[in-house]
Amino acid sequence: MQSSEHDSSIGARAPDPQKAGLILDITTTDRWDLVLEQGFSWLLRGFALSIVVVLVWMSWVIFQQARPAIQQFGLKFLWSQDWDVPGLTFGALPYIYGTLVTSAIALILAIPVGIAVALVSSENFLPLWLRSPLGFLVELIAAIPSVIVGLWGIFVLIPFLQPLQQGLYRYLNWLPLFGTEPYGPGMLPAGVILGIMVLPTIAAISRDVLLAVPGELRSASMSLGATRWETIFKLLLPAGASGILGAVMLGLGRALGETMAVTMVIGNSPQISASLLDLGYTIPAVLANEFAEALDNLHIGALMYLALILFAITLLVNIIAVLLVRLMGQQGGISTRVEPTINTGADQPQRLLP
Amino acid sequence: MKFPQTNPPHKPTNPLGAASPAAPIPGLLPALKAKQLSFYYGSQKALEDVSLDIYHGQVTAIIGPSGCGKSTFIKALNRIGELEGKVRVEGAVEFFGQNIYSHRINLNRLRRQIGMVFQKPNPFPMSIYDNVAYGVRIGGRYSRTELDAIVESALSSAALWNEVKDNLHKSALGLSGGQQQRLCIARALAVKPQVLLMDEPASALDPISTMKIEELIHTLSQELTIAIVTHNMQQASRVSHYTAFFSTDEGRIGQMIEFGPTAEIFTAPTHPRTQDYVEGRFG
Amino acid sequence: MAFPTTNLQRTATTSAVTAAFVFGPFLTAIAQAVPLTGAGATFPEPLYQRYASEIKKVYPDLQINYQGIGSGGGIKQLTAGTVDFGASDTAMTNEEAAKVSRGVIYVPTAGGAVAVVYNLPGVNNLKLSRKTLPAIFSGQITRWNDSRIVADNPGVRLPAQPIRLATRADSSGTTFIFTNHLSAIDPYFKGRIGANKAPRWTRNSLKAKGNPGVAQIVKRTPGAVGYVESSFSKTNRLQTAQVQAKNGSYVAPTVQAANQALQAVQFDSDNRVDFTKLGDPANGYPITGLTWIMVYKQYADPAKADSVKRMVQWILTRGQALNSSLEYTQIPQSTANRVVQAVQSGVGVSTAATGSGR
Amino acid sequence: MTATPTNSDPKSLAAELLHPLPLGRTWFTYGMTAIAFGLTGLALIPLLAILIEILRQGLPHLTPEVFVSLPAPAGVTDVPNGFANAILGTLIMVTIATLLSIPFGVMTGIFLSELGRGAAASGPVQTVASFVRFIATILSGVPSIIAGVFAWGVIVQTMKGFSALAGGFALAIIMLPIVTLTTEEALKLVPDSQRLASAALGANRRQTTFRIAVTSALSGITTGILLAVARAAGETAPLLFTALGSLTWPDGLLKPAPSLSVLIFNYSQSPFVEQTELAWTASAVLVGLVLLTSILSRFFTRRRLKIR
Repeated sequence: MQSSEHDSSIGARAPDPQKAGLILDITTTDRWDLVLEQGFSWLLRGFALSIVVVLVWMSWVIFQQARPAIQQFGLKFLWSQDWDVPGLTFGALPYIYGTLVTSAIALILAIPVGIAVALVSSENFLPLWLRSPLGFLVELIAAIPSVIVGLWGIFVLIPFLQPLQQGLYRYLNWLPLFGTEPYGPGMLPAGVILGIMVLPTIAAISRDVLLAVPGELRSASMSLGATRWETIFKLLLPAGASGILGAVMLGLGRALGETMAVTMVIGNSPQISASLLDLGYTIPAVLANEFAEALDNLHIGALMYLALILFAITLLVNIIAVLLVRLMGQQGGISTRVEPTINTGADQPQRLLP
Repeated sequence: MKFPQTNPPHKPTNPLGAASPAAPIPGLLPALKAKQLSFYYGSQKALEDVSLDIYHGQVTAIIGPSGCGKSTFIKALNRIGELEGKVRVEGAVEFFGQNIYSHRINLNRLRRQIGMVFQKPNPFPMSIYDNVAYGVRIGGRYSRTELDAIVESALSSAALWNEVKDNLHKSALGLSGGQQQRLCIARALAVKPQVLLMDEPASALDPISTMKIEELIHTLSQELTIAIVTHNMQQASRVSHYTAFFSTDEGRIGQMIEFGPTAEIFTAPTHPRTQDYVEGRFG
Repeated sequence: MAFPTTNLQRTATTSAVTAAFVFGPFLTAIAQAVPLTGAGATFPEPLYQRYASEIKKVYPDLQINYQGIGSGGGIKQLTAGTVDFGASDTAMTNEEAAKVSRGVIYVPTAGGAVAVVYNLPGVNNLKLSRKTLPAIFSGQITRWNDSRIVADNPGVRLPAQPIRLATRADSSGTTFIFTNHLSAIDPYFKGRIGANKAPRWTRNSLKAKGNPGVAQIVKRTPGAVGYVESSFSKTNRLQTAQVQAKNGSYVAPTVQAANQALQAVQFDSDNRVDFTKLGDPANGYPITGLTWIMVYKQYADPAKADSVKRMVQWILTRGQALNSSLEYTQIPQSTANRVVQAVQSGVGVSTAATGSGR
Repeated sequence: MTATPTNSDPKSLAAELLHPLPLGRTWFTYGMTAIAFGLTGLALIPLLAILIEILRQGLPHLTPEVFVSLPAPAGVTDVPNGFANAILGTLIMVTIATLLSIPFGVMTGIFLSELGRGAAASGPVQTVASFVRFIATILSGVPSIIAGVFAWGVIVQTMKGFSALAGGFALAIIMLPIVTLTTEEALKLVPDSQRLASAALGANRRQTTFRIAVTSALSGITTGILLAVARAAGETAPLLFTALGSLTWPDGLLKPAPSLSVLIFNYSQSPFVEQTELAWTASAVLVGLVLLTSILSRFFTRRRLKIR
């Protein structure tokens, strides 16, 4: 198509198109253009498949590296408690235990706080100009690199928590949960740090879920005589339940994989103790500590095996989270804003809209 | 019920009065010719067996109650409907004799020949100038001066030039709704289409803007084939030369009920359902 | 498109400019000559960093990049060929060295004392006897007011706190030096734990990466006791215990005491030492060790081989003067000369040497 | 529930209106409000504490020289001390990661939005797209240390060396799903009517995609990229055994490279006071960079929303 098409102004159109020799060609296709268009389409597909390739490649590489340990220990690795580098005996249980326990503490702390933040920053407790900065502030936590949170954990949080831990031990040591004398570092501080770090994930997504509940529903509930909190408990939270559950799962995924901050405050002792005041170790922490200098293939393999376990656990958690959100969407629940919020795994929730 | 007929049809009206839908009107050349067109969204039939000519150089209005398939029909005329979902088409649409549903058709060329204006103004989030130049740039390389001329001519044709000539490089999103819609018309005109399809172009606008759009349609009809979907009967009677009345049957499938010169459709419809509709008894 | 009005193009241009801006200085840095990359023990890390900055004053083109990642890491990276030299607080075993196809030359650079540090507010100059210290680290003594510790420290009020062990999370030469000593003086410790870079402690311990990590834990955890290279105890102002030497006297980890202990050391012909002899020296501070760097015999790049020679030569001559200022012991003059000779003649160029060569 | 008025006597109606809710419901309302605000306050405390600590410890030593000097050797206090190399190293690795992840991420996002959704997608493409979307979401939840282990296996081990490239690769793996998913989200926000309008002007899919969809969504895509960059810049774990770290200038893509986060980790445990001080200063700089990027991305988002 050339500019000749424009040589006459609109006014100069002849009444009979055939006579005026108007170009009515709608069949010619530039071959090159067709190739480009097809190519573009296939190019996009190629790029899109790359992301699948990355995941498969990742699993394969880690599996390959873990192979010596898998062959040596098999599934026994999962429940063996021995971690003896010179003796080349490895077991994952203390690490799995530490990872799960600290994440559980994190969730127990972060769920109520996160939902409270979500409620305060989405319902009309506060004027609008205060509400969104509040949400923003909480999300800022997510933007702070975890190594800095760890630094703060060492210097500020542990000294702050120590009297509390002493108190728990002194008065509640008949409970196995608080049955050992606190060291300072340990599973409880690690859980607290993790709770702080997953809080933004849970708060932000829950807030979106709550905001997606139409305002009319609130008015309807209130007009039936329900108080604000009755509306929240009987209408909003049930309506958003699976979305909030999805948020919690994403938070869990993040807590499981968090490395630096935990390494810095957990004490790094591979043991299984019922006491939260005791030391612990997590899979990411042992990877960070031992990976760079693992010498023996079996040691590397064991670490890779641990990585594989962590990979599998987080994949599982994430798949459940995605499916929950999707399930909710199908049931016509309040889903609209959940999928856009991307779980970023270890560092911060990415949100497109403020 | 009489409507002021502002546009005297510039061709003799059909002497037969109530033509059967497919009957050609002598002396007029169909720019678009729908032949037994049926349209399906997925497995859902939306339009059944429509045969209708859109005459070259005329304004054809398509009216009917909501859900009667008039938008579906107009979107079948430049094959834009198939971008909106999985669709299936039976029958044919001929553009100056060429079946646009033939596999040989280059859709991009087709759509350049048959422009479209949508229900809601949808300017691109770029400057006014870039909006108008968009389609032109798609089609080939032009020098700055050529582009300037095309943009000015298109904006003038859309009666927008005087309002925006000092703000050509400001965002199109800053225009009022009516201006945005005229910009969309200018954008369509800039690529020199043979036919302009308008899907309720004024339904989202206030009365004054609507009036301006109608004036514009009137002016454009001197040079362009126009098909306009509207649910506003006064509007149809004001702007069009020919009118097609669509309605649904019991199965909620759209059909064309009647076609004829606008004056006749509104004053002496032959089909009782048309009569009911134009007299406001149903729809 | 005839003219760049779209955002897309603007963004592309901006990105290109930014990339150029970022990579500009970086490309100029590439133009610089032969850097040597080394990694390994954290024990001598402050010393090596000091070496690196001083050596550049003499040889401007000689850039040494040392990362303390732990002794195990140093050996691992050397074996993998990812570094130009490795560093470890235990010279490699013959078995480990056999895996390095390019050959290894051992270069002892410094020695140092491993200090036993603790955190007991108000209790200064803690003394730990040859019976007590291993018992603490093998988990037989778990409270600070244990009668055995009290017996070592007459007149000192010891709290009833539990003892918190602080050890290394990573594989470490410092740990080896420490456990080597404890194994030498206590058969129970030797049987249960033994001399190792990453032993299996029989009691739960707080673990942290590197000497700094352990120092940090001890500093922040009341009741903790751990071991760090002595310069870390000084700079962190940690409470440091006096330990009992073979002759029965209590000694603090000073450079002099460590030098005294190292005087008795016999270097092998390849400049390693028999650690069992180092475990319990007759004089001086008993928990003392040496640290080595290990260089390849063959480098692919002649410039690199040359740099390695110059580096070793400088460290074992002028570099040694820096050691005491940073609380490290010096390598005896005769040994140093022999090592320089060995490197000058032993390090060569081979095209077969691949790996980290650039 | 309150008792409903049983008769229409205006007096009792008024009394009913004036009668307060039962004590239990009133207290429940007050109590829950207090708890919610209390917990929200609790959530803000750590954030403020961290920020205050960083400012308190980091700012006093934030001199111009930290931006231009190399880290001083331990124990030497009379030479300029800084982390210019770490800033440069972080920039380089983030740039590598960005250059690697943008084409893949943005193109995948375009695929998901423009080919894999709605009308244009025929059955198989849509299935592929939802699968790819699923994988991207899952990938975004993979812990960063796993990305590090992967990069170690892929690059460090095969190329026999720690390198800026390996660090950048690890960061790219972290950025990829974020860029992908935010690109798709940004493209989804472009109204379909604009795509239709473009098609009605005869544009083909390439033209509509790049001239309309991507151009309109550009600020949203930029937001996604900036968020991904902010995330990557703060990562430590995957760099520990990929880029390793260095105390000198970055020296080629195939050599170990310094980074702010690794420097903070190393120096935070240093026995030397000036190094811990530097760790805090570097934290202040890193947090500043990351927050700036986050806030900048928000600014982009807000501006975009205003347009619409």
